[in-house]
Amino acid sequence: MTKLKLSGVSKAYGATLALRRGDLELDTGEVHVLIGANGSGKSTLCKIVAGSVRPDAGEVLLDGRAVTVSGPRAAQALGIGIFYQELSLADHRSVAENICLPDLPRKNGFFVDREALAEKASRYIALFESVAGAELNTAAIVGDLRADQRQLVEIMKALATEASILIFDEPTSALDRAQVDRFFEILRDLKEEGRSIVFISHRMDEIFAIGDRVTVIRDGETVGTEAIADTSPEAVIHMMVGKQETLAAPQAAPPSQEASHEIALTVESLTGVGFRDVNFAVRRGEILGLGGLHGQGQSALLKALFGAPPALAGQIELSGQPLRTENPRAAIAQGIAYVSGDRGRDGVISGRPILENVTPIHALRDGLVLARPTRLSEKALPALKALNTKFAGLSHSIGSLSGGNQQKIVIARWLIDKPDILLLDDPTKGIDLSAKADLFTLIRKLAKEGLAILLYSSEDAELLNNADRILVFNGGAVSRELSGAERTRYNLYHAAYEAA
Amino acid sequence: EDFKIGLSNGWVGSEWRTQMIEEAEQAAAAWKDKGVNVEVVAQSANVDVPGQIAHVRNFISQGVDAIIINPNSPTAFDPVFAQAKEAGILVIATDAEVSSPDAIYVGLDQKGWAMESAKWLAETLEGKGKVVAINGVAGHPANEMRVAGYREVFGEHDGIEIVNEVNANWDQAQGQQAMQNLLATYPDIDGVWVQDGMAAGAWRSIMDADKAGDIAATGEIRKDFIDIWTENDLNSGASVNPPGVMASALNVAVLMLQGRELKEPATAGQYNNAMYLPIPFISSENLEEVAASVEGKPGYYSYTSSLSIEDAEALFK
Amino acid sequence: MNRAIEIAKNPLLIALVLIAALLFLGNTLSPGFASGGQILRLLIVAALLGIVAAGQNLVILGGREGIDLSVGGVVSLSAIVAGNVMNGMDGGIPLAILACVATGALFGLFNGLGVTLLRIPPLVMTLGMLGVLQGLLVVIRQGIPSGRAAPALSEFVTKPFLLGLPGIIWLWIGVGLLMAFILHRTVFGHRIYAIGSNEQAAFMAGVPVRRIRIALFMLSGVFAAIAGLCLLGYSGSSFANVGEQYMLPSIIAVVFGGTPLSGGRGGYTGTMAGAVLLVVLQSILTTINIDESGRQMVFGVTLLVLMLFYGRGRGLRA
Amino acid sequence: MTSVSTSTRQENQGFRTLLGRFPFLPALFILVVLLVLNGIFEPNSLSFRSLTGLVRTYMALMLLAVAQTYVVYAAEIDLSVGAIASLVNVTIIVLMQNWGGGGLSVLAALGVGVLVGLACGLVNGFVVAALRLQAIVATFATSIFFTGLALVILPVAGMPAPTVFWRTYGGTFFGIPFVFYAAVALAFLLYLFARTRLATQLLAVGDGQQAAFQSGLPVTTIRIGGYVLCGVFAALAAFCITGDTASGDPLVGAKMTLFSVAAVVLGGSALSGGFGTVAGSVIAALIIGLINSLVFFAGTPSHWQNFVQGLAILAALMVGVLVSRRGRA
Ligand SMILES: Nc1ncnc2c1ncn2[C@@H]1O[C@H](COP(=O)(O)OP(=O)(O)OP(=O)(O)O)[C@@H](O)[C@H]1O
Ligand SMILES: Nc1ncnc2c1ncn2[C@@H]1O[C@H](COP(=O)(O)OP(=O)(O)OP(=O)(O)O)[C@@H](O)[C@H]1O
Ligand SMILES: [Mg+2]
Ligand SMILES: [Mg+2]
Repeated sequence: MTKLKLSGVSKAYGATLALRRGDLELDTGEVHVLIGANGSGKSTLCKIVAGSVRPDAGEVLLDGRAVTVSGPRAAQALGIGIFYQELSLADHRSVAENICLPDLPRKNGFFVDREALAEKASRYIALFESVAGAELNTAAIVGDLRADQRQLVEIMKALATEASILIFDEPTSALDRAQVDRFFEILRDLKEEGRSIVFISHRMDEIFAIGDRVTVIRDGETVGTEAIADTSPEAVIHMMVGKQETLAAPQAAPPSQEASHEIALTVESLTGVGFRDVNFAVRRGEILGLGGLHGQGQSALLKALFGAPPALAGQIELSGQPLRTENPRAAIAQGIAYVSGDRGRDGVISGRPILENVTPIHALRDGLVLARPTRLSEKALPALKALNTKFAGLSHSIGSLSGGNQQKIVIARWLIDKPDILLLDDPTKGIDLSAKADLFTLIRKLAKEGLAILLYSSEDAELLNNADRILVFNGGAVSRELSGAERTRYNLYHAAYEAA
Repeated sequence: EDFKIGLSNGWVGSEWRTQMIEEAEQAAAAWKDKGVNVEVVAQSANVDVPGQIAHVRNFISQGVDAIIINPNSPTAFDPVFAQAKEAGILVIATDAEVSSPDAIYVGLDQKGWAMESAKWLAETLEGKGKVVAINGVAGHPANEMRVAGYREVFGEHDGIEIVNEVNANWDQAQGQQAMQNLLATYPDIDGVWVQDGMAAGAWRSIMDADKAGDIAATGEIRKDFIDIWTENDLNSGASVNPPGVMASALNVAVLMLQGRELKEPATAGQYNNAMYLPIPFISSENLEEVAASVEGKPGYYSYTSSLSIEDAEALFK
Repeated sequence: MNRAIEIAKNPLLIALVLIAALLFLGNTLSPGFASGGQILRLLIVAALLGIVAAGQNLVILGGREGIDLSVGGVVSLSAIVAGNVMNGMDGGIPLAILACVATGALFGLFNGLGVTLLRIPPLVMTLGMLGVLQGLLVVIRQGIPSGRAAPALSEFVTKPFLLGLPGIIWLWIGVGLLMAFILHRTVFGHRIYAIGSNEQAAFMAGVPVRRIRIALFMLSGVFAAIAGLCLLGYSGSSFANVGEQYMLPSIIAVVFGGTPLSGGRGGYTGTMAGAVLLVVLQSILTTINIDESGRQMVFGVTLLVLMLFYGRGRGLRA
Repeated sequence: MTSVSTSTRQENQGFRTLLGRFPFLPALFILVVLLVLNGIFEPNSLSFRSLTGLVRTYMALMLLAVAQTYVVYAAEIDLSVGAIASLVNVTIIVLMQNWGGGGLSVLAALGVGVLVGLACGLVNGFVVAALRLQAIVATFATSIFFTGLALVILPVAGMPAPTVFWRTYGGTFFGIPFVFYAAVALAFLLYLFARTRLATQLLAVGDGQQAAFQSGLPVTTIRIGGYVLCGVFAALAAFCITGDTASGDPLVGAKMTLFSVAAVVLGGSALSGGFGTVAGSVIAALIIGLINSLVFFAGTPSHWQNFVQGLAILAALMVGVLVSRRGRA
């Protein structure tokens, strides 16, 4: 039975047509997966359903009746709850207040019913008891929590609406495997209860693990809907990329040990906030993978090598010379590059032209004082071209691009003046499949040109397919090194999950 | 004899105020020759009305014998002055009148001060012409009394028309800008009634517009302006509001603390508690004399006068 | 059509249209208001405000709730310092300029250090600094000789200098060109925008965030100090609190120029128009013959109405 | 080595939890230090009578700081609180005068005063939240407007308040000064407000408007609610000003606006919103008062007083910000 039906929904942000023709049929009691490349309009579609974005055209039918969702409150009244991709949490409020924020329990009209608040919140926290960590309790301040815990709170907040339609826009991007598993169990229970669920993820395995049907969106248009049972990952990818058959298939086995013997970076007993006593050496031309469950110190290590913030103890040597990275500027000056997956926070200089987003590293390394647009363009264009970046003009705001292209801009800024070491901190987070393929092709090419590359990825497949060696992190320390034929999913999980 | 006198000043935004405190401190020192030890404690800072009420409370805590205050409000101090009186403290306001029956006012009659210069302007214009006024802060009691003063005088002259009145908040630069705008809009004005430091600004605009010869305007009492006045032979006249008023009030206070009685009790003014001091006037006639008396002083120094101890004694029985 | 709306939303254009409209209105209400000489004199006043607003503009562009409430205090202090250094003599002008710039830079440095090293919110830091400066004005006026402007300085500000325009207007044009150059043609300018729109990303791209923010506060101090020097020339002598009237108007001029207080967007050309707009508006109000209470009410409402044309925040529902 | 670092971390944790629960502790500490210093320089300043005077005089600033805190909760600011206080002050003075000055007329005038504050808050809320103008500039504009209105109602400072009104405010009942009853009532009121949904919602909006909106909160209404609350507390502040000054003055509150902002910061609230306490603001208002008197009692020469006071307030602001941040960071 169709619970919710969208037909011909469209939305333009100024000149950007985010959604051309969004169609979706959501049945009662199903998990409906929405998939599409970055910027294809998934979040926009969800936000329209949830009332936080005003559609330009189109029709929304709820239980067969046409409805107008005039805002988030109206959506809640209609029984629609949502998990926002970028979260909707109040950092200084407690977990309990956040979970119940949409509808604070009231007492005597004006007051918050504290008991009811705590009671309601604990019910939802209990759902994730085994995987959430002890810090996540009703009184904890959300801003003090880890990223995955915050994401869990947002999930609880969505669940607490008790809505009959639940939309999850990339709810698993920061969760570890155990958390995802628990979340999927809950989703199955909800399905049993007859709730209708929209689920978005870029991880193919998750989609096939939880979905009943899948709808593919391409360039703001719904391409089609298939039952999961009747389709395959390849078929879905084909629907996503459409006619462009150029998608490079992931490498089954990466080229092993093409690296030279010249050591680029040595790290000895490096200790910092979040990691301790890390030792390794990377050669030029090598891609060293950092694996394990997320949050085990991989990101912190990469950031420390980049000086943001610097490590507390231990030695780093760059080509045999001791390296001091007090701050990113010092690191950059010594030829270190760092690409963060959190581009909204660490990468994109929002609201500024593409040119200004590509050139800051060049300006720093060349010690430029004047910013001559023509000269800077000459430097920027080849780098952007190498990444197949799509953009209308260098003077356009970076905000006019899709997420994947924004990320390419951020990467391109490191390619103008070649660095010696490239630190990749989950660089494909939220990037679509074709962009990912482009990126890894490029990374391999850079390695061949003599760069030493450190790659952390939250997706195991990415590591296994692209890294020459993998350091598995567990509890802030390296628990195992996998190289050559050892690089199997089994070994990776084994090292990652064993008690630290 | 030992007396402790508290001086309270709630605004330090002009040099006139600092000069006022300094002169009062000097006046206190002068009592030494008479064998009277007058210790002054001063509170002088930018405060709001509650902040200045706190000044008075602080003086009460310290147990001073008298408080001399240049008040930020005419009426706001009634309750706290009542408390001061209860504590046996003599309260004298200066520069701005207060409504409290528990205090007396020793200073100028602000309305009379404005009338003096308005009269000068009206006479200079021979009783006819278009006049504009540039005033201080709207709603400020001293300003409103002055406005009432010049309006009364100009009202007595049928030939004088007030074409516009603007507020420049006692700020010299704002006075200059206001005058500039007024000159653009009313090119044919004959006179300007303007108070205090704003007069220097207004005159600057008048001179910039090359109208110094055609316009008569009131002036002010700082040395900088006296110099310009002299150099350019301006058609100006200024009632003097001397910073020495607080010193005068201090001398009166000491005599009252000594238990002496005023010949004529302070009963003047709208609140029936005022004792008005004479208002000196500067015009072309005595300009040279005034200029000589401020010779060698800094530019912001105001021409001043105050009751000497002897002058003050003359007021007492 | 869309393009027409884009153009019509340009803050500079809005300001220019509004200025023209106000001048027309002013001239209708009181003939002579929009005469050439009067416009020139309004521009002098606007230049004083505009130069203060240049620094304010930079600090605001730098983001992190950048704002400088201490500009008024720096203007006053600088006028006094300049007056005492030159003491009415042309020969003292170069030294006075140096002293002013140093004063402005010093207090800007204090603000900048407080904001970056101690991470005090700019509003709080500069508000506190304003209190300190007001106190300092009283202290340094004790027993210093004088505060007369040198004749050459006064002429520079008030008398025609080149092509019938006073020097201060040329100075202002120079400030405008300098600001445009800094903001758009230097790496420093790009970095200002970068820290204004995403400080963390700028930091990760090697931008010396603190140094730049400190530099912005110092520039704000320097611009305020230069304005103080010019104000001394304008009014002929220095006096306490001359600068007080610039604190909030300098912020309004920036906002009217299309730079939102959130930073990272906007520029100085609009601010220049914003300064003129504000000065013209105030002048019209002075010349209309109504009670001060009426003037204030009209002024308040007009500011609100004008703000509707600018930087209205975006709706929450996209 | 590891154990050392964890134990210091735990201490830090303890300090943070303490500060998280009682963000006004640093302010309270400064307050106590100032009281002691005042007492050392002028023992009389700690007498019951002096302390009563202190509270009586700074009650208005306390209330204005509270008013400001509620808008700061939502990451907003109100530069018109002083003007609202002036407007309410002249309104109630004129009404009390016109209605004869009896007990009933006083109460009626106070009722109107609250409504005036509420209306001003609505205007601010409307221009900031509904018209989406930038708060600093928009409330500066409304403050000019409110001042104009106050000048229309009472063109010049001076009309006296009915005796019954200010005698009550300055009076003593059952041996306890009226202001202490008022302070207790205020404390209770603030306690109640802290438990309202509006308080939580304001803080949530301060943490992030977009997120709050997407969570389904009526953001515009909440922001207007903050300004209305602010207006009402500004009206209460005006009552205290009127009680302490016994007269009307259309400019009386003007200088208090920036002090109210300073008090909010000093009290440990974040101007960026989402975090803060009204208790801190109340304490901070007293701190400002005590700094002023300490500068005097310590014997600072008159022309240095403003400077020293400015420095002391700047220093206190820095301490307030630094300590409260350590509690949160
Ligand atoms: N608030 C906005 N203003 C302007 N453009 C926007 C806005 N939000 C989204 N867009 C644009 O709309 C398009 C669709 O964005 P949307 O977030 O819906 O994509 P998505 O499918 O969710 O992508 P992702 O997988 O990266 O989350 C993109 O080109 C994006 O740049
Ligand atoms: N470890 C870090 N991770 C992320 N952001 C940081 C980090 N350290 C500092 N920042 C951000 O960058 C800003 C400036 O930091 P920092 O002082 O290191 O800049 P800088 O470029 O070194 O400045 P300067 O040139 O004066 O040394 C900080 O205010 C903070 O917001
Ligand atoms: Mg999305
Ligand atoms: Mg540094």
